[in-house]
Order: sequence, then structure tokens, then C-alpha cells
Amino acid sequence: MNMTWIALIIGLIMLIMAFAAIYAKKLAVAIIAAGVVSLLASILYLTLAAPDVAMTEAAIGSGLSTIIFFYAINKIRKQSHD
Amino acid sequence: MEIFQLEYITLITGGLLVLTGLWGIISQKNLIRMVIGFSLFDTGLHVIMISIGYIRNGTAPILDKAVDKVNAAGQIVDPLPQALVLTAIVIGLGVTALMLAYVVRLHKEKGSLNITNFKDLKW
Amino acid sequence: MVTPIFIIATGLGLAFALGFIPKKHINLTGILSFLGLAFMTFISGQWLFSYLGNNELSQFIFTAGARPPFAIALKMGQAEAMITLLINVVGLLSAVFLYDKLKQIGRNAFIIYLVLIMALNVIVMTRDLFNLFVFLEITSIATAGLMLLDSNLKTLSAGFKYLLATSLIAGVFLIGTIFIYSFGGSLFIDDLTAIGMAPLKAVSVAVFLLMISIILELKPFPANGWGLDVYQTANPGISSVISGGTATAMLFALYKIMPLSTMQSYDILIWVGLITFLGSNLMGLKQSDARRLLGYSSIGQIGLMISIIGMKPYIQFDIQIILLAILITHLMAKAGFFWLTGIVGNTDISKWGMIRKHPEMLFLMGTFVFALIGFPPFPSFFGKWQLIMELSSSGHFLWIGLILLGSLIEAVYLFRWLGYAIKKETATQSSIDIRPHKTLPTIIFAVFLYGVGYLASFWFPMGGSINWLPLAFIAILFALDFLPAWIKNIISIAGLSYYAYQIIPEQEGLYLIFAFIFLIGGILTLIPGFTNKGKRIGFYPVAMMMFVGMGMLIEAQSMLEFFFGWELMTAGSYFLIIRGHRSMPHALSYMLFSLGGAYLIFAAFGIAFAGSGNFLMSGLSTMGGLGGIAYTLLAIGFMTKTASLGLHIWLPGAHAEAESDVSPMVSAILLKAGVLGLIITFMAMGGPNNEYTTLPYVLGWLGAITALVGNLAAAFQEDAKRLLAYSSIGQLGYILFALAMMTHLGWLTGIGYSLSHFAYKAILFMGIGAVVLRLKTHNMFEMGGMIKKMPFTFIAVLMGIITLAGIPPLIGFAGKWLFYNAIIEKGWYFQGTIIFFAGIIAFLYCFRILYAVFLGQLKDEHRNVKEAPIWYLIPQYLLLLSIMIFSAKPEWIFQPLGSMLAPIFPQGQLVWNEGGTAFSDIGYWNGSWVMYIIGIMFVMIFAWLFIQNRKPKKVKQFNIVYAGEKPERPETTHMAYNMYSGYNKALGFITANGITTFWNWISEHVTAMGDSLRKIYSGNGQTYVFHIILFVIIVYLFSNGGF
Amino acid sequence: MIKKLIYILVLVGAGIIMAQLFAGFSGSTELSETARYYVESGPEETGAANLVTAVIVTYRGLDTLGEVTILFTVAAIIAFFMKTREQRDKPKRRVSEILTTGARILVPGTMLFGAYIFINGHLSPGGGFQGGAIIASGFALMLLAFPQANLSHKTIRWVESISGFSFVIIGVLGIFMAGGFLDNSILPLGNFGSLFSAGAIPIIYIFIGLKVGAELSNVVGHMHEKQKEI
Repeated sequence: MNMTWIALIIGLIMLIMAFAAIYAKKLAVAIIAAGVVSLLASILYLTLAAPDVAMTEAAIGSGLSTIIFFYAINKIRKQSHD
Repeated sequence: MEIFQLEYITLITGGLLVLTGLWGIISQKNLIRMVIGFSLFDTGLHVIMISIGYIRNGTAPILDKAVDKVNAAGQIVDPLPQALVLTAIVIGLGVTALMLAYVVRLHKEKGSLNITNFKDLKW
Repeated sequence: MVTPIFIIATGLGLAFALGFIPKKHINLTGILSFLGLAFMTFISGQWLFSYLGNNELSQFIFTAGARPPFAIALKMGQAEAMITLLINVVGLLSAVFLYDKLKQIGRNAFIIYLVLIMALNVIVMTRDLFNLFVFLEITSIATAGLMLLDSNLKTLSAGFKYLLATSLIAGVFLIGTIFIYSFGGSLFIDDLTAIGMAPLKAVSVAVFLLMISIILELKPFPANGWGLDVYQTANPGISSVISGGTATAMLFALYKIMPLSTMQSYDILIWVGLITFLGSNLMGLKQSDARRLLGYSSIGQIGLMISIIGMKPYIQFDIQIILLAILITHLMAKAGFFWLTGIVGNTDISKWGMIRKHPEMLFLMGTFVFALIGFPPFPSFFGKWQLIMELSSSGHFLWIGLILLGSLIEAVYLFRWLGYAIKKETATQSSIDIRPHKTLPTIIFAVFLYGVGYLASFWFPMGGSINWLPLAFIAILFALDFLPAWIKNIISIAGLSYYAYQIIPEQEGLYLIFAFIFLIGGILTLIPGFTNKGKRIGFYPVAMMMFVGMGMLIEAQSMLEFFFGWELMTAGSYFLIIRGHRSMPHALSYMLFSLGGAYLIFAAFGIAFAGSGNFLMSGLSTMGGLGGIAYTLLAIGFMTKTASLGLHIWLPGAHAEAESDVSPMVSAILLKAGVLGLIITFMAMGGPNNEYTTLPYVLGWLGAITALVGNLAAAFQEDAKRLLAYSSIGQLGYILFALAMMTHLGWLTGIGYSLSHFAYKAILFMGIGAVVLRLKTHNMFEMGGMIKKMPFTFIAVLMGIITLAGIPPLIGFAGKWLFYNAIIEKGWYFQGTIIFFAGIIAFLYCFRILYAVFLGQLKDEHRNVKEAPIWYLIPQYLLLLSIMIFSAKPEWIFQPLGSMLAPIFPQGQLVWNEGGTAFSDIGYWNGSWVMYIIGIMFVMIFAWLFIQNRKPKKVKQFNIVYAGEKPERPETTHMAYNMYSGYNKALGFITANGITTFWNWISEHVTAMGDSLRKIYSGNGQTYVFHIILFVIIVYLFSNGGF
Repeated sequence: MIKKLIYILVLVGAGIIMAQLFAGFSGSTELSETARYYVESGPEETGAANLVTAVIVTYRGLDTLGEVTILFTVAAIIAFFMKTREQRDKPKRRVSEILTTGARILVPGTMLFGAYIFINGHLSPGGGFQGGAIIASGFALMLLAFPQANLSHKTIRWVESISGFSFVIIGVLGIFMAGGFLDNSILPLGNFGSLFSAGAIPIIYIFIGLKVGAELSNVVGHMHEKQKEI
């Protein structure tokens, strides 16, 4: 029962974060919000007895993916300045 | 059947994430936000998949002292969806990275991130 | 045997290993890639070979030492071997085509290319759903990468849309997959089909998602904007891989997962496929970008194949074979076509006239167009044939209609394009890239198409009975096209003579008559060809194609052979017609009417097959319950060739603008193929007293009106050849009318007319053609006085006119006499009056052409005109001789004809006495005596005139007596100009171009519809994503009848 | 506004379809036949304690090969975009001392950690992908700290190629020496639960780890370098 409540709360936060990721004014915020969704997802995976997936999601979904997003917007910013 | 179960909660969360992602893709004009929408869509899919593989009160599919070979079948969750999701996550990263690379190049060509500006091909 | 795993190992291992090779050794990279692709091709080839030889069972290849469903298994059966072979061949050849491009981009390009081809192979072979997902993703990523071979804004935005769409589609597939696993406990397709999942709603939804996502990968209309952009912008080499390789693999994947679903889902495929086929082709109508057009066509064809997969439950014949035939054709023709767009280098289809400078490229293009439309001898012809027959047997006429309609629409834009290439003048500089690595793959596929067509004929019932020898002859003629025209002319005449020698002796009855018209006529009309200097590139093969096609009509035992011959003839005549000056639009409309007609015939054959259960021509007489419809379809179909009113608008232009020696071929001979068809139809209906009385009655009226309108329009023409062309419409109206009477005398008249029309129309077109050749104009008001310069031609034309007009003593009069006898006997007085009136009008144009061309004054600029070339005169006089003989001894022809008809129409025969006098119920007539008497009268009158007019007054050239009227334009001074303006005022309304307007209206509206349809492709990638989601929902709603 | 409404309606439709799918799912309480096989025969057949690893590397090795291929392809494609790269001299960006020092300590540690994860993939959670991703993160960190670091594409490429090629070769060896493509029992299965066990799984996972690490680093590197592009 405990786990279920945790999952419910995490799920709610994930959805809020997902909307934040779509509607955040600043792109950087949006990207971070998307990263948070991934991170929360990895917690969900842990509760679902999937440590391997949780690790992957944390490393890739919220880690690398976010980095790449940031590289991309950095790059775009540079392009618009020129 | 009771809906208030771990796997249902996560399943529905995943489903809503998928829809949110779709919403992001079709409602946002900004290319980067569309890609974010796609990555949400992907995450939602993965959550759904893991939920499907969950066995009530199961443990991780790793055999060790706590879970021995003989009784494992009754204790652990389904390893297959986990394996699939692992693959899918990496694929998702690949696709996202490629999309972003495209976005960067598109921006370079036209100086805009608005998808409505890329309508050179039609009819 | 090399295990198919090595396809993967080679593709991937090589892709990874290419990284070891330093950048500067790019050629080594390239060579290794080719070797890898070739090895992959070899593996699938040898598997296919082993299946073909030994009928082995399909093999599963297990990975990881465990059996499925626990580990991923691949399957290599006959179908898989075939499909992977096709994909690998396209991959290999496209790599050759792309060689310089790949090399320019470097190692990574080769790597991605290898990965793509490997992934397509796995999509075909894998039996595991998730594995399918992984390789779908690889395909879409690799494709998105290869889009960048030509890196510009367009490819970038197309690539992004593609990536977005396919990733989303893959996501849908993934949802379906995981739920299937949840419900079925397995990912192994064969397992899932074997255990059969619970009939739950959720299960069917999961299967639906799998199916719809594969369908989406196949770019169904209208959720396919992203796919079109890719076709349009990708390098042609890549487009050909997408169209040939990717689509093939996806189709196979669809075929593979269909057993998971319910029967209902098959219907979804049918409708999605058919709507795609129609919609896509409609939108192609207004498209001017070559590659996008090919994209539309590709999507359409793939839609057709989707629907065929869906038709599996309704078809008894092995669906794989039908699919394969259509698939191979589409794959090779489309890949070849895409390469061709890379070779030509201009994507505006109206600029493709530049291709003319390279006839061999034109040949390739023609091959691809005809293959795509499904003409013989290409495999799709047989595939479509069997498909229509099967659908007809199971009573699905709506689908048949949609398929044929879609094919016709596809033909519109492809033939318009081909027309541009053959005829349209273009100012653009030629920039055709004929480096061997570009042309070689294209040529290989064109050759393959013919070869596979030959093989494919043996896959289908009755296909084996097709006589391929004449087609081989045509192929040889194509190969010998570099020779001078006269050599080819000799070869052609010799070949045709041999063919005639082979078939004519075997014929009897009416077929003999038509065999004679088609083949002997063919030989005669080839003779004028000796006047041509130079090479006359492309003429002989297509002329032979037409004659051989007509020969096959005669030879045909089965409906398949008949249709084969019919289509071959249509193709050949199209090329003959389009050769003419200014013939582009006429050839197009000729082709469209012919195809439309051919499809009606096709559908009727389908009904006959359904009714009789066999393919023999005799099956036409056992139609079953749909006989009335079938015979109507047949009649309309054949009337497109005889150019009956309403279906005639192609004829005047096509015949008039054709080359001088082509006009007699297409007028005197080709039209008779339609007559033969009508005769076959009427015979199948069951002779004089059949149950279908309405059809002949309506056709009788139609024939009468056609005769009137044709003759009237002929009288108002300024163009000599156009006059003759309209006269053909009128004459064919007589024939239709006569045949429709369904009496002995009627048929005697009709067939007699067919023979005499053949003779005199050949004479007239050759005669007038020779005049046109000499004077370089068609306008009668620019002619005159040719009697002095071309007396021999004049005599021939005069005799031809006399025959035509039915003036005694020549055989035309016999025709008239028979005709009125028949009409009176039948009691069709109203129609008869019209025919009679039409006959009077015929005098008007007969006089006009004789007068305006040969009599009157010689124009100044024509002083040095010579007599027609001897090669024109020889056949004319040969024909004239036969007219004379039969005029003198009509019993020689009418008596045997009568006995041929006796078995069909035993009542109302002519009775002949010893002296050659024919007795009907109403009167009698003796051809020889008529000849003698008229001869004597002629001599007397001529003598009298000669004596009276020994001193005729010569009128000066410009001494025109116009009673104070000032001529506005020079031609108005010519008597022949606007000769029958008075009649025109009185009767011209009959010839008003209402019918042309009607057809124009139809074509405009269809085009406009296509144009407004394609507005959904706004170019916005986001909209396309929305289309995809919407498509899923709408199809879901339809298949479920709600949520 | 109407457009938005249509979009919402369509998403509701999609939601209904998905809900129908979910409705058929009744939380599982026991393993499917396939999963049962993995649990019961997996340890014997593959010798791996981590069943997810056993599935990924062995039973569904072809998927994994495909997945590695995807990353490889993506890296190659992103390299396409780099075709126009020209100069490398850019004004130095100021990087804080803390970051560089931190990175000096963290980067080798991260890399080692990544390696540890993929070497132990058959025993504990984690494996080639996670390890590879961690290595790539380390790499990204390094680029952050030392933007001028001249990452050797050549080295990365060699690592990528060797590991990928070896993966395929090991797979092919499976055909000849064991039950089929990618069968891990070409090497002795060893002592269940120990580091040197599970046949070829650790080797394959090492290659996967190296390859994924190299590919992701390549992607990161390219995305990073693109900043210098203009």
C-alpha cells in the first residue's frame, strides 16, 4: 500500500512536470522539467522492481539526454547571435 | 479487481504521459518543445511497458542469496519487458539526439525554430 | 548453404569494420561495401534457388541457442528468400547508382547505407515483434540519415518530418507489441497465431495497433505527407530504395502480422488500400514535380498491394503470386524510374523533352511507364489479370471498379509525362547524366522487367499458352534499331509475312477475314515505309508491336491471350500515333480512351470467368446472371476502338496528325480490331435470337447517329486527313449499325464494309498521305490541281472515293445495296433514314476532297511537285486491284462470307445463281453486269464530254470572280475553303463539340478534385503528425463501428 | 481555438483507444510462459545471475545488436552534419577553477565506475548500456570542464569499430561453436554468480559498454563541437 501511494504521488508530479516541460516559458526550464520526468520515472522503475531499467533511465533519460538537449539549445543560441 | 494497485497507477501514469507527449508534439510550434514532447511520449511508453511486466509483490529479476534459482519463478517480476525497455530507452535516446541534430541544422538554415516556417514542400 | 544470419553479420560486421579503414582509402571502403551487398544478395539468392529447386520447407533460424519464443528466431522461407533477394538487388544497384554521392560524403555514408539494407532484410526475416520494432527504428533512422546525402533546407525539413512521423509510428507499434506480450505471453509471431489469443476487445485493439502502425509505415492516404516529402527531396537513389526496398519490406511485415488479426481487419486493409490507391493517384494529376509524382504513384501502388493483402480471404488463387507479380513490377519500374529522374536531372515533368536526345533513355522511360500501368508483357499485367478474375468470381465488383479506375487515373499522369518526354519541345539545355554507373542499374531493371514478365506468365493459369515468339521478334527489332530504315522495313515485312503464314492457314470463318485485314494489311501498309531515309528510330518495333498484338487477337484461345494481344496492340498503336507532328494531346486521349475501354473489357472478362469458370474465349457466351452488364461493357469497350459517337474524340486528331504511312495503319487496320471485338461480343450473345435485345437496338441507333455526325463533320473539315478521319468515324458507324441488326444480311453488310473500308481507307490515306508528304500541308485550301502532278495517286484516290461513296460499279455499291436490303428486312426504318441521309452527306466530303486536292488550279509553289513515291503507289494499286476484282465478281467474296455466316444466322441468306446474281427477299443484283453497264455508260459520257469540251477556257490563277466581295484572308480565295458553309449553318449544330466539351468537363473536374485533395499536404510536419493520429482514430472507428 | 479543441478531441479519442487496451490488462500475478522459461532455464543456459542481462545479451541479443547499431548510425549521421566544420580556434571560454579541478577528480572516477558497471552486468543491476552511458556522461563532464579538449575522434572510432566488430564476430562464433548466432556458451559458463562466469556475456557486455560509451561520447562530442562550427 505504501508503494502504491508513493507511485501515485510520483505519477502526479511526473504529469505536472510533463506539462511544465511543454509549457515552461524558458526552454532551459522545459528541458530540466523533462529531465525530472525521466528521473521520477526511474524511481517508478525502482518501485516496480526494475533496477536495471531505473539505472538506464537515470543515466540516459535524465542524464545524457538532458545534456544533449542543452548542447542543442546552446548551439541554437549561438546561431541566432551570429 | 481493484484499481488501486501499483501497476495500475503506473500504467495510467504512463498512458497519460504518452498523451501529454502527443499533445506537446501537436500543439507546440517550437521544434525543441516538439522534441521534448516526443521524449515524454517515449518515457510514457517505457513506464507502460515496465508496468506490464510487473508481478504483484515481485522482486527484481536478479538471482542472489535472497532469490535462489529454485524458487525464483514465484518471486521475481518478468525480466522480458525490462530487457525490452532497456533497448527502447537507448533507441529513444538515439532518436532524440538525431532529432535535435536536425533541429539545430534546420535552425541554422532558416534561423527559426517555428515549425510553421518549414513549409517549403507541399502538395 | 550460407545461413541467413550472415546477411546480418555481413551488413553489420562490415559497417563496423569500415571504421578501420582510413579516410583516404575511400575506394576500398566502397569496394568492400559492394562486396558486402553482393554477398547479401548472394545469400538470399541461393536460398531462393534451393527453394525453387527442391520445394524445401521453410527454415527457422534460431539465435542464442534457444528456441523461440524464448529467443529471437528468423525465418527463411521461399517468400522471405524472394523478398530479401529483391531488396538486396535494389540495394546493390542503388549503391552503384549512388556511388559517386556516397563516395563524396565518405565512409559514414557507406556505413549507414549498409545498415539500412541489412535492417530491411531483418524486417523481412524476423518472426519476433519487438525485434521488428528495433529494426523498424533502424530503418527510419538510417533513412533519415541518408536523406542528408543532398543536404539542403528541403531535405532537412523532409528528413525531420520523416523522423518525427516514423518515430511516432514506431511508438504505436511498441504499445501494441507490449500488450500483445501481456495478453499472449509471447513475442513470437508463429506462436501467437498458433495459440490464438483470447477474443477480448483489448486483444483486438493491440493487434489493431500493430497493424495500423505497419500500414502507416506504408504511407496510406491521407496520413502520408511526410512520406511524399521524402520521395520528392531525397536523392533518387535513396528514393528508389525507399520505394523499392523499404516499402517491400514493410508490405511483407504487414503480410506477416496479418494472421494475428481477425477477418474484419482484412477488410480494413482493403479499404485503406483502395482509398490510398485512388486518392494518391487523383492527387498525382496536378503534380508537375517528377519525383513527387513518382511518390504519389508509389504510394498508390503500395496502397493497391495493401488492399491485395486484405483480399486474401476472398481469393482462392495463391495471393502471394499475385502480390509478387505486382510487387516485382512496381519495385523495378519505380526504382528504375527514380534513377531515371536522377539521370535526367530536371524534376519538372514538362521539361522532360530533353530526354529525346537519348532514345535509349526514352526506351527505359517507356518501359517503366508501361510496366507501372500493367501492360503486357510485364509481370503486373498477369498479376492484375488474375486479381480481377478472382475478385469477379467472388462477386466483388465494386473493388474491381475502384482498382481499374485508379489504374486509369494513374495512366493519365504517367502518359502525360511520357507524352512530354516524347514530344514536348523544351528550351532547357539537356543535362542528362549518362555515366555508366547511373545508367547501368536502370538498364538492368528494364531488362529484368521483360525477363520476369516472361517468367511470370507461367505462374498463372493459361499464361503458358502465350506465343512469345513474336515478342522476341519485336525485342530483336528494338535491338537492331541502329540499322537503316529500309533494312528494318524488309525485316519487318519478312517477319510479319512469316507470322501471317503461320496463323492465317489455321483460321477459318470470320477470324480468317480479320486475320487477313490485320496481317496482310499490315504488310501492305509497311511498304510505303521504304520512302524513309535514315533510321526512323523507334518506328518498326512499335509498328510490329501493334500488328503482333492484332495477330494475337486472332490467335487467342483464352481471354488472357486476347487481352494480352489487345493491350499490346494498344501500346504499339499509341507509340505509332504519338510519332506524328503535334500528336501529343491526341496520343494521350487515344491512350486514355483505349485504356478505359480495355478496362471495361477486362471487367467483362472477369464476369465471364465468374460465370463460366474458365478462361477460354468460349466462356464469353456463358456469362451467368450478369450477361447484360457484361455485354454492355464489352460493347462500350470495343467501341472505344471503333470510335463510336461519344467515344470518338480521340480519333480525328490521332489519325490526322499521324505520319503519312501510319494513318492507313491506324485507320484502315487498327479500327477493325474494335469491329472484331464487337463481332465476338455479338456472337457470344448468342446469334440472332438472343435474350439481350435492348443492347443491339441501342447500338443500332448509336451507329446510325455516329454515321451521320461523322460524315457531317467530315464535310466541314479544312484538313484533308482530318476529313478522312471523320469519314472513318462515319464508316465505322455504318459497320456498327449493320452488325447491330443481328441478321444475316446485316452481318454480311457489316463484314463486307469492314473489308472494303480497309481497302479504300488504306488507299485514301496513302494517297492523301503522299500528297501531304509532297506538299507539306494538310489544308485543302492550300492544295489543288494535283491531278496533273500526281495522276496515279489521283486515279487511286478516285477509285477509293467511288468505293467509299457506294457509287456503282465498284464494290461499295454492293455494300449499299446489301445495306438497304438488310434495313428493310429488319424494319429499322427510322435508323435507316438516318443512314440514308448520312450516305448523301458522304458525297459532300467525297466531292470536296477530290475537288480540292486534285482538281481546281495548281498553286504556284507546287509547280515542282512530283508524283507520289512508288512505294506509296504499289500498295494502293494492289488494293485497287482487289477492289476491281471483287467489284467485278462480288460473289467471290460475298458467297463464302455468306456461308461463313450461315451457321450463326441461318435465316435470310442471299441466294446466288450461276451467273453471279444475288437474290434477297426484296430484290436481286449482279455485280458483273452493273460493272459492264456502268463501264459502258462511263465511256459514252466521257466521250461525249471530251467531244464537247475540246476547247476549255483556261482560267488564270488569280482570276477570281467574287462579285465585289473582297477576300479577307488569302485562303478565302480558294474555292475549297469553308466549302460547305451553307450546310454548316443548317446542320452544323449536329457536329457541335458537345461531346468534346463533356469529356473536357470531366477531366477538368477530376483534376480539380485531385488538386483540392492535395491541399491537405500543407507542408507542416506537425499537421502530418496530427494526420497520423487522426488516421489511427478514424480507421479504428470504422473498423469497430465506434469506440 | 477551434483547432485546439479538435486536437483535444483527437487526443481524447486516442485516450479512449488506449483505455480500452488498458482495460484488458488485469495485473499479472504470475509469470508468462516465456518469462518462466527465462527464470527456470536462464541460469543454466547462460550462467548469468541477472536475468535481464541474460535476456538482453543472449536471448534477445539480436535486439541488442540492433540497438547498438542505432546508436552507431546516429553517431555516424550526426557526423554528417559536421561536414562543414572548418576552424577550431575560438576565444577561450572561462571555466571556473572548481569545475576543472572537480572534473580532474571526477572524470577518471566516473569512467572507472562505468567500466565496473558493465563488467558486472551479468551479476548485478546495470550493464553495457548503463556503463556506456556513464562513461559518456564522464566524457561530457570533461568537455564541460575542458572545452578545448581535443577529443580524438580516431580513438573513439577505433574503439567503436573494434567493439562493434568483435560483437558481431562473437555472435558468428556462436553459430559454429554453440547453438546459434550470439549464443554465449562459446565460453565455459563458469561458476554461477562469480565474475568470470556466464560464458561470453561479460565479454559481450564489455564490448557493448565500450561501444555504447564510444558512440554516446561521439554524439556528445559532435554536438559539443558543433558549437565551434560557425
